[in-house]
Amino acid sequence: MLLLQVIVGGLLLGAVYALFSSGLTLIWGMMNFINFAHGEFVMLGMYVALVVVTWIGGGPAAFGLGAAFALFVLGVVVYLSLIRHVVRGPMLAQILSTFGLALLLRYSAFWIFSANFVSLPQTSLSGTVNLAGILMPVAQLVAGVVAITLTVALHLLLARTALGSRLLAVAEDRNAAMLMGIRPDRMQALAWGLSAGAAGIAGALMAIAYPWSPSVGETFGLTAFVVVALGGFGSVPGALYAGLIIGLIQALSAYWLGPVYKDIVVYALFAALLWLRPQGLLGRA
Amino acid sequence: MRYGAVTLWAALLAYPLVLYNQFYWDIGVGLLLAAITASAWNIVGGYAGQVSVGHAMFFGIGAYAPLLVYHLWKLPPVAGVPLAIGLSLALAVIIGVPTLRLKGHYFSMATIAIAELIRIFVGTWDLVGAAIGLQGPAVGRGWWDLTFRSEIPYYYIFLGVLAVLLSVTAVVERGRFGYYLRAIKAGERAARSLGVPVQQTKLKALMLSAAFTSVAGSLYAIKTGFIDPESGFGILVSVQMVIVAALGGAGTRLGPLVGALVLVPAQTAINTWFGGGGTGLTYILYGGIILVLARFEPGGLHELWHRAAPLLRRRARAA
Amino acid sequence: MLLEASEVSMAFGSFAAVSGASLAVEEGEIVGLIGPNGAGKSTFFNCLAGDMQPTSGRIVFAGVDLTRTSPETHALAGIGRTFQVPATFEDMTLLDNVMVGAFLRYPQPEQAREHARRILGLTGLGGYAGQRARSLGTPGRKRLEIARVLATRPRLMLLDEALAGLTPTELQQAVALVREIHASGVTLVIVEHIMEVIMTLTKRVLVFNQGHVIASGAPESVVREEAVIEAYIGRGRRKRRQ
Amino acid sequence: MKRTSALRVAALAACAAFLYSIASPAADSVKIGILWPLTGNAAAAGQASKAAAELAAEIVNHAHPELGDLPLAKTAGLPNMGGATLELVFVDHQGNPSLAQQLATRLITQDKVNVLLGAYQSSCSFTATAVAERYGVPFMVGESAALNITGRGFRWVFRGTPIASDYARTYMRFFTDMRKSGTTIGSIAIVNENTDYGTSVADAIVAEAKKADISVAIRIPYSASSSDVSAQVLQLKEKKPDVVIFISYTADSILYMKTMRNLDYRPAMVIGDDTGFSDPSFIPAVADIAQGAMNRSAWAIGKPGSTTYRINEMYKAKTGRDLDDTSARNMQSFFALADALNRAGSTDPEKMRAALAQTDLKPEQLMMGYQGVKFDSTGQNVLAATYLIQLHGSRYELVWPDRAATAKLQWPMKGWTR
Repeated sequence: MLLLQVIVGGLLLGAVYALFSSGLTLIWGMMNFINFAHGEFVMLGMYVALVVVTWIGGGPAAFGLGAAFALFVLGVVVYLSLIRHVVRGPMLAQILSTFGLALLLRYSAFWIFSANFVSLPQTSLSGTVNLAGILMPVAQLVAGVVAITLTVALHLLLARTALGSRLLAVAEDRNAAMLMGIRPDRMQALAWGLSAGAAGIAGALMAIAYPWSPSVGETFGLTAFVVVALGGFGSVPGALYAGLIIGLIQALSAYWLGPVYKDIVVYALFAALLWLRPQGLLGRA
Repeated sequence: MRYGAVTLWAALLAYPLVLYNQFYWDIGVGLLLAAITASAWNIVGGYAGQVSVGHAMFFGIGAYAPLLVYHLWKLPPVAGVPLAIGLSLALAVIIGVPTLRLKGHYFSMATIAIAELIRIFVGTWDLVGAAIGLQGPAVGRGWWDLTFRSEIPYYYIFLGVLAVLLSVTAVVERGRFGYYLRAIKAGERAARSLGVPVQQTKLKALMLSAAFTSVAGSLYAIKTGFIDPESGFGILVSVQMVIVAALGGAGTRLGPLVGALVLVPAQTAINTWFGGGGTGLTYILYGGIILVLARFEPGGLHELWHRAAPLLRRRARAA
Repeated sequence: MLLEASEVSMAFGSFAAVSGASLAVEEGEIVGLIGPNGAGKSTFFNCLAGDMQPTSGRIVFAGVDLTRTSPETHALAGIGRTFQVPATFEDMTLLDNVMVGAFLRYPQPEQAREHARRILGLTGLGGYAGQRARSLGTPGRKRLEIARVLATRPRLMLLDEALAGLTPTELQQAVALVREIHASGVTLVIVEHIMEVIMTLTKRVLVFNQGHVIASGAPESVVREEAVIEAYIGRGRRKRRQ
Repeated sequence: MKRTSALRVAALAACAAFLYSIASPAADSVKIGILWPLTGNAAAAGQASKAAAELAAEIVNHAHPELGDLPLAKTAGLPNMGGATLELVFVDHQGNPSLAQQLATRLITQDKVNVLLGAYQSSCSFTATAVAERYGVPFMVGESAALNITGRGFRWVFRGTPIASDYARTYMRFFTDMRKSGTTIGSIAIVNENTDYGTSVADAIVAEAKKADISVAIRIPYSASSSDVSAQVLQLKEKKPDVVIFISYTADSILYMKTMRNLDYRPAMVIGDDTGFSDPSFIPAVADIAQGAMNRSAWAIGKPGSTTYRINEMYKAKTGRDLDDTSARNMQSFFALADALNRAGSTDPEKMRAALAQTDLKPEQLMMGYQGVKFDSTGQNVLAATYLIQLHGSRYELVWPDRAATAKLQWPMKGWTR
């Protein structure tokens, strides 16, 4: 019985991991570029939610969209001002660029919001639901469900829509796409916007259930890497399955081995993955 | 270049006597340690272009071994240095063989994951003091404990190690090994077609880099007399190495030293002016520097100097 | 017999890029590999260079079996190769580029540098030794690549479209250089599209189409063969969809 | 090329010299160097303690007769040293041990401080106290819990605050009192964050529990930055201990209370080992669902008109928040240090050390719940003790020991209203 509770909790959290990891895998698949500041985007999503709730007093829908929009804009700005120039540079510049961005965002958050842990004041989503003996906090339930739907929506956007095909065209072959009248810079800026937006919403959803501080970005960043590596670089469905699996593994290893080991298990899985199947579950080699 | 290098070394030798004050000695020691660590990273990160962001794993081993031999068998910490080098070389081979197959981002990420894995594991391992960490002898039982009251002995020990490391880098740079490293960085496929044994060369570079990074860790532990998972294996330790080397000019002999000469005093100045005020400015500064560096001049100050030098000479000649 | 490649096949999953291609090269020959794009020339070429490990077949060079060995082993054995798109070391000087090749035979830096200078002189790049490879145009980069491979003192050189995209005058100089290299005793296998070059340089030609060797022999006779014309011009058959 | 490299070296030397022009030492008075984490993860605690130290210095430097016989409150400055005032020099070690060592050196050699106070994180206290020991400068450890900070045979290091074994003994005394009054305490569980603070306190509790033959059902270390704690709560639900002791920081403490309510788990009693449970944001976040949760604190605001109440008012005026236990313990160590400086009558290190060693403050001279301040040969305050307080409504009430209790202990805890 308790085991079922652990599994459900793990899957719900895994769904949120899937959402923000799908943003990372989109960029990765498209530009073979890793955004080391992706975890910080999630953290900023949480603070945007806090600002929306405290200043404008909006409900979950308001701060969810607020976080998504704010991070979308940030994603586009980051692409245009930094990534566009760095992506053609040497490997060291590519890695340093988003590392510098991560440090800058994290410690600016320290400066603006101070280092204390904060949590969203009681929203309409507090309280728990008892589904056949399994106690599910409403906040985590909503977060998980919304996360899954958004991830699927992102996948459908890429796979089914014209815009999606243009994004994938640029991913496949930037020059070829240009020949067909697609403007790669605009597509990649859009991709960065979507990626950061997904991270923003995921942050807002997590903020409902969990307290946070500026330093949580680092753990989310590493978790996103693991999910994307397992799910396959560039595969959004892969990120969804992998997110759920990682959430589950974390919950189970915390329950059986003890909470200290849940990170060790995840990072060990990640290291093994990179050696055995660098392209991950569903990704392209 | 000869004339410039000689004056630089003379300045470093005279530094503690010129700025005769404990505080500046400590900055000097911190500066040399940052230079050693960054130069060690530079061998594999700069020359071979394998950007490891997990070198703290070697630094940590280097730092833990001396304090462990003291903690367990009451040996002088310096006795742990050979053990640290051996362990670091072993780790370099164990993780090097699989990860060096990976390219670019994959390699960086694998190194981050492994360093985090070790940090968390060490944090739960009681033999090495788990989360509390290990302490060295606060008051030395003899000169061999290397616990000096003043910083000057540390300064010259560190300077000696830096000199050895930079001369090894010079030998590497001029020899076949150095050319092969730069070829790998410029294009692995082309290098292999010319007979460069890429995997073995990268592994040799990683082992050499791991050994010296481990020595840097040992120097830190012997001077500070304390180590815990965060200050030994933390990600900021790895990040600092990369920044210092990249700022000065990754893949150049004196790049890391120049990077340390600029970054460490700047960091201390910030800590002093704003430290008391309680703002995390130091890391905002770090983030800003890397961003600008990556965006405008990945080659670092070394590249900037190469570009500026001709202009200066022309302006000097014109004046 | 310097090089003997027998029944070499290379399949990417279900797609057979090269199937059952064989080539025997005597010391001192110049052999041409021709055929339309996507016919498997480059794949076969990469198998010879060790850049790709063939799924089946054998490659023996000077009596040594090199099948499925690394490019480094091939280079050490004496097979040098250039790339279709020049892969020069951009940030390194021309001299350093060639020295990387020289180091294969001359472990000591002084000897390697001296050998590299000689090769640069030979290939007409002596004057630019101190420049970074980045500053060269395509013809210069192709010439540098040839110099770099020459520095490894190969017995067999594989040239992958080393003469493509050159102006007429540059083409003449490049052909002269290839003749010189051949004269110095290096066996050559070249992949080319320019028929004029094939005609003037090679004694023997292999024609590839859809992964198979469909003809071989002297250039003049091969060009007239029915199958070869069909391969190039095609008889209305659409190119199989990728 | 020769001339430009000389140019390069000159340019570098110039820029380095500019950066080195750091502030010169200030006028002489008794200077106390204080090392705390003013940025980084523990910045909140550092800032709170900084405000507390500044307040304590104000109290000593100016006459405050209304503060009863708190040492040096009535007088202005240090009477035995001609009314010399205390001057504080704060440095921010950001939780970095090697930075703490460097800054401690700077305080001693550059700022010429007479005594040192600090370091909050045990790792920083280790390195900073080693420097003090080498230079022979008295160092008062205000907060760090790790046992062997004072166990290394140092002469110059003193610690006013209780350490892990004191807390553990307090809990065990409480449990034996409860058993005497008929409450059944079969087994306890310990949930501790896995850095030096959590580990050292948890180790001490396990050791003391063995002595007081109280069985430990389960011990669960976890990482404070983990976003989800349901696994830990479910393990507790399975083991069913009577009492759960949480040794956690702020966010995880709040998360535990919420998760316990979500998973409908309520043990007979929950005890928080200060830190997280004492953080000002704890009560507003969980007051409605953690009624009756206990906490340890040597600091109690006390009844209006009492010395502690007035101090809290002054602190609230300065920071807008109540004084928390961590900053209060730092403040008490500050007062003990100031008292010793005054008794030493001079800034000669050996005299200050001797005065510190002879410190013997009585409970009524203190603002804390210690039985006094008296240092043993290792420099540890042997009379340090702590009260146990319980959350009634939206305030902590002092419930144990009975002699100082201001409210009746509710056992078992109510938790959340059904």
